[in-house]
Amino acid sequence: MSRKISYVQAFNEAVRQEMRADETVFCAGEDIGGFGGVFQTYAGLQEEFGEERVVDTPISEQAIIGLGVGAAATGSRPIVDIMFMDFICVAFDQIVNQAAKMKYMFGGSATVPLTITTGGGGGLSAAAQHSQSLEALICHIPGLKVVHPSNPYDMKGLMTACIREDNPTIMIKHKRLLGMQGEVPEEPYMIPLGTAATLREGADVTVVAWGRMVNEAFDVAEKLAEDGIDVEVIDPRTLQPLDSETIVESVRKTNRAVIVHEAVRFAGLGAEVAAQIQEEAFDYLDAPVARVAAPFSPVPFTPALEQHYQPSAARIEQAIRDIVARPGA
Amino acid sequence: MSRKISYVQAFNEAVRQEMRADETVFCAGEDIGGFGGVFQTYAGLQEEFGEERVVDTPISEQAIIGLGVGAAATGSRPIVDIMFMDFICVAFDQIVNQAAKMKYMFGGSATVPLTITTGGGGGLSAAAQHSQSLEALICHIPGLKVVHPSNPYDMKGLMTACIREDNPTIMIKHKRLLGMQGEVPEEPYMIPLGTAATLREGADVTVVAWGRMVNEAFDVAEKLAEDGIDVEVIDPRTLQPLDSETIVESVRKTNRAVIVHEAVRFAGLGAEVAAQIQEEAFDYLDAPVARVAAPFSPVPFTPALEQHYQPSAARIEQAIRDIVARPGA
Amino acid sequence: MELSTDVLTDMHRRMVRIRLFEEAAGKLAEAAKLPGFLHLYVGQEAVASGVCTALTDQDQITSTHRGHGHLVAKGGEFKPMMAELMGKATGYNKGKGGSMHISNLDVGMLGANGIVGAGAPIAVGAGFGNKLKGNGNVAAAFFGDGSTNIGAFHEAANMACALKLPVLFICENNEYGEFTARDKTMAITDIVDRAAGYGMPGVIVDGMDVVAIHEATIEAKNRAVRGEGPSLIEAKTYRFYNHHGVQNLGLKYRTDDEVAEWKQRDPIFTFEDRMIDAGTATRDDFDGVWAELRADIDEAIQFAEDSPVPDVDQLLVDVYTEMPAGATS
Amino acid sequence: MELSTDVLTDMHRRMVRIRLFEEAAGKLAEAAKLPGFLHLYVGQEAVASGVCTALTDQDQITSTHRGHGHLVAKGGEFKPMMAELMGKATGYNKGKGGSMHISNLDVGMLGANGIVGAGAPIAVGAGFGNKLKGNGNVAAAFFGDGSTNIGAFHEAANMACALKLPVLFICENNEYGEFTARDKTMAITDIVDRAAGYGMPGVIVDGMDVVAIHEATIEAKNRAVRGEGPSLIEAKTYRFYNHHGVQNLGLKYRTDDEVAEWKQRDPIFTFEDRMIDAGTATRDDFDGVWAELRADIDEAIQFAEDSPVPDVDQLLVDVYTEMPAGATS
Ligand SMILES: Cc1ncc(C[n+]2csc(CCOP(=O)(O)OP(=O)(O)O)c2C)c(N)n1
Ligand SMILES: Cc1ncc(C[n+]2csc(CCOP(=O)(O)OP(=O)(O)O)c2C)c(N)n1
Ligand SMILES: [Mg+2]
Ligand SMILES: [Mg+2]
Repeated sequence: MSRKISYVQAFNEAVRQEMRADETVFCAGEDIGGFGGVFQTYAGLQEEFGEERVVDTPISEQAIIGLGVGAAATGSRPIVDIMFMDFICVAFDQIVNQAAKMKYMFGGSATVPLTITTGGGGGLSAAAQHSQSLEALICHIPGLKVVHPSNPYDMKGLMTACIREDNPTIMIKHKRLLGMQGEVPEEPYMIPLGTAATLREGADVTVVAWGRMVNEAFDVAEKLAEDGIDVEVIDPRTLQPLDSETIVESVRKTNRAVIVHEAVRFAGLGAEVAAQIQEEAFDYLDAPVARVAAPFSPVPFTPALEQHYQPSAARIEQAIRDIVARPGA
Repeated sequence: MSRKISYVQAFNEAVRQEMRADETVFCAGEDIGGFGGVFQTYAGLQEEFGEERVVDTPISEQAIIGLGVGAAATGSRPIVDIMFMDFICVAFDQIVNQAAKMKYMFGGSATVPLTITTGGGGGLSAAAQHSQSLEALICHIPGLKVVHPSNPYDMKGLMTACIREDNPTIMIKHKRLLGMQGEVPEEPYMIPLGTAATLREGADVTVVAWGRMVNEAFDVAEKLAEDGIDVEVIDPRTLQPLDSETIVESVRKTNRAVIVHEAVRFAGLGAEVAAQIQEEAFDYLDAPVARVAAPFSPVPFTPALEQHYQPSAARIEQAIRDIVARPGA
Repeated sequence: MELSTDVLTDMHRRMVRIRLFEEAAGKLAEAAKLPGFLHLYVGQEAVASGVCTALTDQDQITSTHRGHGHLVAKGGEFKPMMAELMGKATGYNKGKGGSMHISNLDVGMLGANGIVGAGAPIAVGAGFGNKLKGNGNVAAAFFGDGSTNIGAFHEAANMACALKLPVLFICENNEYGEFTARDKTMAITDIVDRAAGYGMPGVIVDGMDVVAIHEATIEAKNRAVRGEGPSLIEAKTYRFYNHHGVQNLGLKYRTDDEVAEWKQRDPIFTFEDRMIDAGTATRDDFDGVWAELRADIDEAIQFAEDSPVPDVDQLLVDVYTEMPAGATS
Repeated sequence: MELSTDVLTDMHRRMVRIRLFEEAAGKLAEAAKLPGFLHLYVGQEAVASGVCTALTDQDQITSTHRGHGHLVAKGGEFKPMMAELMGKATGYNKGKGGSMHISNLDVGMLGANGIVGAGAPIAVGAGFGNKLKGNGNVAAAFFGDGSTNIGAFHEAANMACALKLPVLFICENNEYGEFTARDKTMAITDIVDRAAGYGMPGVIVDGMDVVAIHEATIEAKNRAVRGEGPSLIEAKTYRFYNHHGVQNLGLKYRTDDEVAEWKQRDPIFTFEDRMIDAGTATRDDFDGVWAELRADIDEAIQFAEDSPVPDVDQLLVDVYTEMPAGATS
């Protein structure tokens, strides 16, 4: 396989192939039809599948999710788009209290094969309401599955898995990875939800990162290798359910861990990963599990501040060096 | 002081006294006026302060929070009620993207002295949409402060502090503590936000619990004392900002910690507490930080299941025993 | 429209089934045999019955916190309903949903809902699915007067109209939301005034007249099936018992006179009188129906009481189609 | 109504100020000198200017993503606005808000808003505060046609009517939401059809006619001040540039003819022609205004370019009135 396509194209191809294969799949969201979506993730789909299956909706996030829930529970397989991840807050009840809980509340009799897609992450000077990484919120809600691909290959495989999944899933596209190129097979394939990828094996410290931070962490790891620091890099890919086993196994080997995410540190998903690591690998740990994340503030608009807000390669590197340098237990 | 009143009365008294003292304070919410609120937390206030200051609103949670945000930013000091904590999801954008961020986004020029009150917690067979403990979600959002009193005394002091606070606060009343009696001074007083209470000193293990779980944990601690296990019990009272110092200091002394909360364990606030403890007290820890919390499911309706869903005294006791019994490092 | 005796008998039977179920549930609640909240439908029987006699099993409905009546009218059976209210394993929702989430997808009942207004977007989704599949089915959303003040209702109504979906909006205007009168929460008298804002026809019907409701539903359904989009039906009705539970608790939010006046217009008794006057049925016929159904209810109560509660091993079943390994923590 | 020359001159000046600010911002964006998103108000100047000339500094407005025009019209100054767009420390929001959150409470402008519809509930809050204080001020919410499809708008409109608040709802119907035409997202042509559903008067005005807008606003304001509640004004208008940025990017969502037709009705040029025809002003007068304000704009750009970006130590300032110790992690 040598074909390279972008993260957006990988998303688009997954949707297109599943729509071709399964006529119960449809898409709905703001500006996704005629315009192809503000990030062009849905480009060209209305041309192929028509207005009935690729639907421009009103600006009504609650009804967009409701559209998905009701259609999913009655035999369709909807993909609904919430333009920016920040806007899940507008539809939060439908996501948290309806989509996530319907199966359980109904004693199993409902099945909700719904995929919600949304654009997350910062770094575009899009300010406090268009830059958030809110994965911790949705990962706390039983009933949802959450994926966040860091590259085009994972994007296609995870998106395909989401569409075929019989439970509600949330696909977080990272806004700054949209143009990222990578090798992607033409035929459909799935990456099973809940399986992490170990991108780099290493002996000295385990770095767990997701979304755009995977790529930052990977580059830092390559650089540190030159200094003889051997970093294992794990991308969970699916944030809920989390592949804790792969993470814990790795830390049992390396005895040290650093977690990197773009979201605010306090009560971010990194806290859960750290808590689990110290629970499951306590006797193996030579240093506390460190977290590199955003500080406790809304996302600032000005690049002058946002660049300090987002975890940088420098901060990741420093955190890894600190943890590795710490005297072992 | 020997007057005993209930948790609800303590809440009510705080609101009443602040409304008497400050005419910019008003209350708004569903059924809080003529009816006094479904939990009677606002009972009698409309009689005293009139319909202008104790307002029955439409069933419009977004507009209820917006009412508070707009009024707060223009010089009033609103208290707005969201009947059940589960319903914050309906108004999540106004809480997360508006109230919490306004000051920061505006470069400091806005001040938002808004108090949001809501009823949290389970144990009433109120099922999946009326029983949640969602504190982790709001504690992840910079700009908000979050309190969750475990007894009438704290209720009055924290509620008074919330009303006088110049930043948006969320007061979580626990539905199963409403009738709890306790000694409460008649005069107004504040418990500074961000200060934990050490309810019981102990040498062997630190238990951090909040809401109703404080009382469960306390009883377990008393019981364990008979078996020679000396438990320190900390109630953070304010969940955001968290009094990490008190918690970490305690664990540096006891070398062991158990966190107890009613919310779902995965990505619950307990994860943050555990992550911080292992970061700040790593060299002191003789055992992993343990968490006792709800499992990964929506809250079931039937008491037959909900009783197993909620952390019980038995589970708390077992967790403490396990941690204490674990061989030290 | 000339209705056949079969249809009239069917309507009557559904109304009596609701009445008996609700009266029985009320008694059980007063005897503390039902956990959780209970919102009785007594007084509003004509609405659900008039609507549902115009629907098929394949048509869907969404419901509210006051949902038993809708489920009974849609074909729900007493035994699994009563068992559900008692939190038994034999309930429609296996005891996990209870009164506020009771559902049965086999008869197209997509659940009572604990969140005011949240059912409407889900009905839109079901309607969308119907349109996509071209199956000729319609989805009806039941909701109260108070719930038309919430955003989800608005988004659902607009989206259904914009996309011309086969959806019926059935407003049960009983003049109160909980303990607050309609005129405190909206500046209009008739909910139907909202229809024009979405571009759909709206009609007011006597909510105590099952025939009028049935006829309005048939018309709306025909319109929807013809592809002309949704309609709003406002049924002016009244609940005879309190917002939740049975007693008015001496609450002053409505006068005894008002309640008495509406009870004069009891939807079942007035219907029976009309049928007898018209010579369509005799008092004996009706007595037979009541007696037969009373026996059914007694049997259902017995069944529910004899049924087991769910085993604790059911706690984490049906959160997902299959519980992922990583998610059980 | 006979408007004084002062008011007419004022209106003109505000429109020209908006136009020049927006044209300058557009050019800077094309030169990649403005970070983030930019939504230009060009074409709609008459609306903000007609409304704001009817308001005082003490009256409040809430705005949208397309907010510069509202702030300029409300009295915002070029320098701190331009500096804000550039993310400078001298901006109204100290660089933390940017285009989508630009605000100035001193002139009663409660912020542009990145969340569609979210400003309306905040205006309701400001209106509530005004009523409580009895200060005779009104709060005006600006919003687009598309945003009337979102729940927050609905809740705000209903609540303002139910509570008879001094609020004005100003809909700028420019026929598109992003790249999707109004008729795809609603089944009505005139937004004003929604007013009756809330029980408020609604009026359509020519959104290219500043005088008509002004007069409608005066009437609505008088009504609000008399305590008779809110009004809805629908201004039929058009944006001359793209949804965001400047170019139409060859997008086909609206025809060149349509754009050209609306440009014929340029709100500033048609106003100037009318004034000249009426002998109220001369071409020279107007040329003078343009020249003067052009100089102001150039100065503002210079000021903004020369201004420093915020120091990194500002990152965590203004999250709260005072940063709590525990919250900085
Ligand atoms: C979002 C939300 N807000 C508030 C409530 C609490 N609540 C339950 S029923 C109800 C009143 C509903 O009134 P209406 O829609 O008229 O229905 P009715 O009870 O009269 O049948 C309220 C406020 C809720 N369940 N959900
Ligand atoms: C809740 C939410 N959904 C979607 C968006 C993305 N968005 C920004 S502007 C816009 C269109 C708004 O249309 P309209 O209200 O007509 O205002 P206009 O842009 O025409 O001035 C959309 C969909 C958003 N910012 N917030
Ligand atoms: Mg009602
Ligand atoms: Mg528009």
